[in-house]
Amino acid sequence: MEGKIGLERKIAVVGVGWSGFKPFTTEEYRELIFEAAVKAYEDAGGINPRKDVDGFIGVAEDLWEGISIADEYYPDQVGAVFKPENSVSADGIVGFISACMMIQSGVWDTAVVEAHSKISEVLSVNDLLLFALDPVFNRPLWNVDPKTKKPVGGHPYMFAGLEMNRYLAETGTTVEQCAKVVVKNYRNALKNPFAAYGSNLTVEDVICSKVVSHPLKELDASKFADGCVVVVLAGEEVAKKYTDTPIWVKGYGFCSETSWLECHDWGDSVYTRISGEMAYKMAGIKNPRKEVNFAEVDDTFSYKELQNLEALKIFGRGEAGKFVEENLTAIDGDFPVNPSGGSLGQGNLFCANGLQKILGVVLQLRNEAGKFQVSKAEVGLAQAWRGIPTTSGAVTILGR
Amino acid sequence: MSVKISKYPGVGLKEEDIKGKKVLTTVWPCNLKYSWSAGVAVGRFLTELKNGKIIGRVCKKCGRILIPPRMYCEWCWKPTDEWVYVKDTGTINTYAITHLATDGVTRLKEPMPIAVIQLDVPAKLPRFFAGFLHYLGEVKPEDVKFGMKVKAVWKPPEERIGSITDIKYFKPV
Amino acid sequence: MHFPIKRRVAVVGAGMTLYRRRLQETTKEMVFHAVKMALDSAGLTIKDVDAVVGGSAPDLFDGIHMKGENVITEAGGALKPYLRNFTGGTTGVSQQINAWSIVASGLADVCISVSWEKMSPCHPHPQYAFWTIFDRIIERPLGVNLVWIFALEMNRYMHKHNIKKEDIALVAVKNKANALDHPCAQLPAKITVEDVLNSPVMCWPVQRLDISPPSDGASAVIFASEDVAKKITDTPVWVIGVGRCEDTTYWMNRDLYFPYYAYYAGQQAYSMAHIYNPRKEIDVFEIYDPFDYKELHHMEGLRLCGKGEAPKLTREGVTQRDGDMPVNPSGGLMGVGNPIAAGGGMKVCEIFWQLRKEAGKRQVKKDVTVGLAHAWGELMQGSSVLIMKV
Amino acid sequence: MSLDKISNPEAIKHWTDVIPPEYVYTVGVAGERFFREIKENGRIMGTKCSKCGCIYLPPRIYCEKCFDYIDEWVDVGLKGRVYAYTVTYLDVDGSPLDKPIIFAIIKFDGVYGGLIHRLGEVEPEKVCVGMVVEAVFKDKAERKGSINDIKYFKPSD
Repeated sequence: MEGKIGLERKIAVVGVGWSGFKPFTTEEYRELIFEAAVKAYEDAGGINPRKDVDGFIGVAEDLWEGISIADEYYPDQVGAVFKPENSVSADGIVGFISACMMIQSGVWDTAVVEAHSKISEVLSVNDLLLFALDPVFNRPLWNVDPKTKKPVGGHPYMFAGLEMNRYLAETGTTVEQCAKVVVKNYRNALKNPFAAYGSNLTVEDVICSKVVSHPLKELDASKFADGCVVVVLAGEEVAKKYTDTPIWVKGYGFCSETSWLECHDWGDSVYTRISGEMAYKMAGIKNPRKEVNFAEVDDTFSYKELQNLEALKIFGRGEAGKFVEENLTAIDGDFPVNPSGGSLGQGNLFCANGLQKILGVVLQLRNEAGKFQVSKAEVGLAQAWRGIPTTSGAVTILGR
Repeated sequence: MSVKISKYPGVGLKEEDIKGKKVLTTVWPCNLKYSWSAGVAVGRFLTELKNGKIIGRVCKKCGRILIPPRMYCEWCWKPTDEWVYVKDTGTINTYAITHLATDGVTRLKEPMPIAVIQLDVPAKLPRFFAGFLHYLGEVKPEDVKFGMKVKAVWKPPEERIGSITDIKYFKPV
Repeated sequence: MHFPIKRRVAVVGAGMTLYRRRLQETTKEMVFHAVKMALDSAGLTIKDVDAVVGGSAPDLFDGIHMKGENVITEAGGALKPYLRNFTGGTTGVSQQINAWSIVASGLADVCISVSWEKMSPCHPHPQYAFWTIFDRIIERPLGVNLVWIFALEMNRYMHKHNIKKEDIALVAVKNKANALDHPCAQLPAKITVEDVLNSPVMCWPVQRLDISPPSDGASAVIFASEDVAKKITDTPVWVIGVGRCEDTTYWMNRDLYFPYYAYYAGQQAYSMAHIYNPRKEIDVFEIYDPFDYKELHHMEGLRLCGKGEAPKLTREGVTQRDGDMPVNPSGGLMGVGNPIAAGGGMKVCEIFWQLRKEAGKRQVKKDVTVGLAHAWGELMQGSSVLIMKV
Repeated sequence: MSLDKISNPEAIKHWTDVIPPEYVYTVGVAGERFFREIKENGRIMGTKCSKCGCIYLPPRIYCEKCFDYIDEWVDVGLKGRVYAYTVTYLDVDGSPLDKPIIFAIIKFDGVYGGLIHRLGEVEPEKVCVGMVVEAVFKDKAERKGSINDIKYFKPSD
């Protein structure tokens, strides 16, 4: 795509709002979204979505909601009735990018992106993960008990186990290094007032936790949370109207690797590498380690953080584990990673993971992160993955 | 179709080909379980249905009463302000007579009238009203008319569980 | 909507599979067929493609969770930016807005937009999946069926304007006859108004021949930037207007007789395309017709005629292929089949072929330069509109 | 935000329901031939692109690299190598399995893709990346034309 990427029109994040980030919330999910939207619009200088917003992007995946056509239930609570609106079934960052592209194509000036999770309502998350597999070549490896209609034959986290196994084998990373990621992110979460799972663990706690699918332990996997994030974006000319601290979108990229798990590169995060390259190119970044100050990357499984950091060329292949062990990625380290606590510390928000990462980056860049504020925050990176068993990811780079 | 394209791909099958196992298939009985939060608005709505009452939310700005209730007014985009009980009577805004069951193939033995009930609540904005979908009862399908006055027939209190089906149906008055 | 649109975007290729009640092909294979044909027709290879947009309606048809991820490679999206648009029935056209914006923003020069639906895996009937589009607590316990809400809407529409079923049936007769010339059509037929009125009642006033069938199928179009489009074809079809709008979720709180969502979506697209009188300035229409009355309903919403006047135009033959305002010359969903997202996709393909004068026996009589594709969906609440010009 | 919130635990209401449709999937044009070969001949077949020579497993009707149709079928043999493996101790619902299941991705020489399957006749500790394994089929009479017609892969030389 030589020479095709260009952010001719600068875009700023002018408002962020969130709600939930709890293992369980009593509100209906639309009430949760309304709450986050109120905060985001207030944050954007008290805009009125009925007047000031040109378009809305929703992010949802049907069966995480238990609704077919989740988009039906989208317009009311964000103020999108009779307004241009579109929905993507992708990660939150892809929704964010869709909104950027609508602004850059010239039809919208101000856009709102919303993503949420109400995973506590899904009583059969694991059945659903199996339901995402190819029905011909992969899914029949599991049997469904005709009486209980429950699938049996191994936890679907075995796909994370396979990926972790290959990643460790290819790079020589150790399970202790993966455990260190868990320890770090849970500790960071202790400093984050809206993180659901702050905790003081040790590497031994992680390594000695129950084996789900060797080499993956129970504590290597992030726990779930309900929550919603709403982001308000605006083109350069209007952004200043809404806020004194616009956070600029410097670059973005998204990529999908393959629809065949058999062909997936299990040791590497190829989709992250390509989305990262796209975003760096757009942002004019040659040396990410030096030019980006901190990152919120996908850590729904501990090894993913390391794998993604390497794919993003922040660390060399096989080096991320070592640097995590040396505390380089701690909040006060040279390159803080997931200072907010990440998905491990804040809870896995599924479709909303990407926007949660963006929220974390925006707070840092505005110096509003309080106890988990990193010392140098000029340029930050957010990256997310759609979770097992997918091979899709997205990256965005934000700066002051 | 373009005149430039002569052949369109695809192998059409008949149901017998699949049932008669002429082609290979895999099966998956999905049985996904959910427990959805009713939340603040609908939670209260269900509780009141159990009490034999219909409750709505008022938006003081546009003056509408929202039923089913919600905690936000989508039109003014602000939180709704208070709870209000309304009568269980209304008129038929539109109706239909269904011959099909939920699964889309089973035919009902007796055709059943259904309707959007416009509850007796003052309408403040044109084209918006308070009401919901429900069954009609104690009326022959051919006798149902637009604008017909109807009233809710409730299940006996001990059978109510806090569900939309605590109302058995609406009947003409 | 204040910023001038800088990059012009054209549609340069289209392709589709057969639309059938059951296809042997898996979702993946179907998608490949459509994308391959579209690329070939544009004279492009996969190496020219920068980004891919997929579009498909509920996961419960294909029976695959996150089904957008299931066709990445086949859609041509391997190792490329790929996203799935999903807005229910309007997906087939709303995904084109996504694809258009990918090119218009400058992120890509060539973007594939593929829509698909494989409804046949869902048992006992694809209709069953539609139960899950309803409100989880207030509607589903009533055992709602999709046909119910259409019957309610149709009845309200008929009541408000005093329209007879005979007039509405004319749409089914026209579209199924138009489909006789479509090589992919699932249910082309020569039928009469009496056939429609005598067909089994599903949910009065909706009868079997008022409804489009569930289908398997895929369709694809290719979007290209001005530079690329001018290089590869003499007749690029320019995208000049897009619009999308949604009404409130609470369909049971609205008067259903007039589709305001279609009105506003149309207005957005018209204003972008600088169209003031759509009836005069647009030559050919593909309007979403999953039920016959919906074509009439949407013609009114899109301002092609006054409220309640669409049946008259149909009776006078204005909407026939040789009429003054041809609507659904392809045969529409009533005739060609309704694989939800791919149904909308087919409409975009048809407008593309009509504007390129490649529609063969289906080519409308009048000279055409501007065409409109429309899709509608969700809880009778959303519309997307795409206007193209040759 | 509305100030009305749920403050009484007894007012928390949930609506529990299931999504019930059942699914019957055709195995597709390529799948039909692939599974019939397994069922009738006990062979694992891939498809080959005559242009670039790439062999696909599971087989497809197209080459993803040349983006064109392909229809040359080749026998990829029954032996492959373990590319990645995992030992799963829990079942889908999180309960412990009676016997751990070893899943592996098996790659075949010169083939793009592979198969995801179980390993058998081996202790979990003995499995390693790169190990040669061989497909073990069910008896012909029991085969139904599914990926499960292969019981598992076992270590081989």
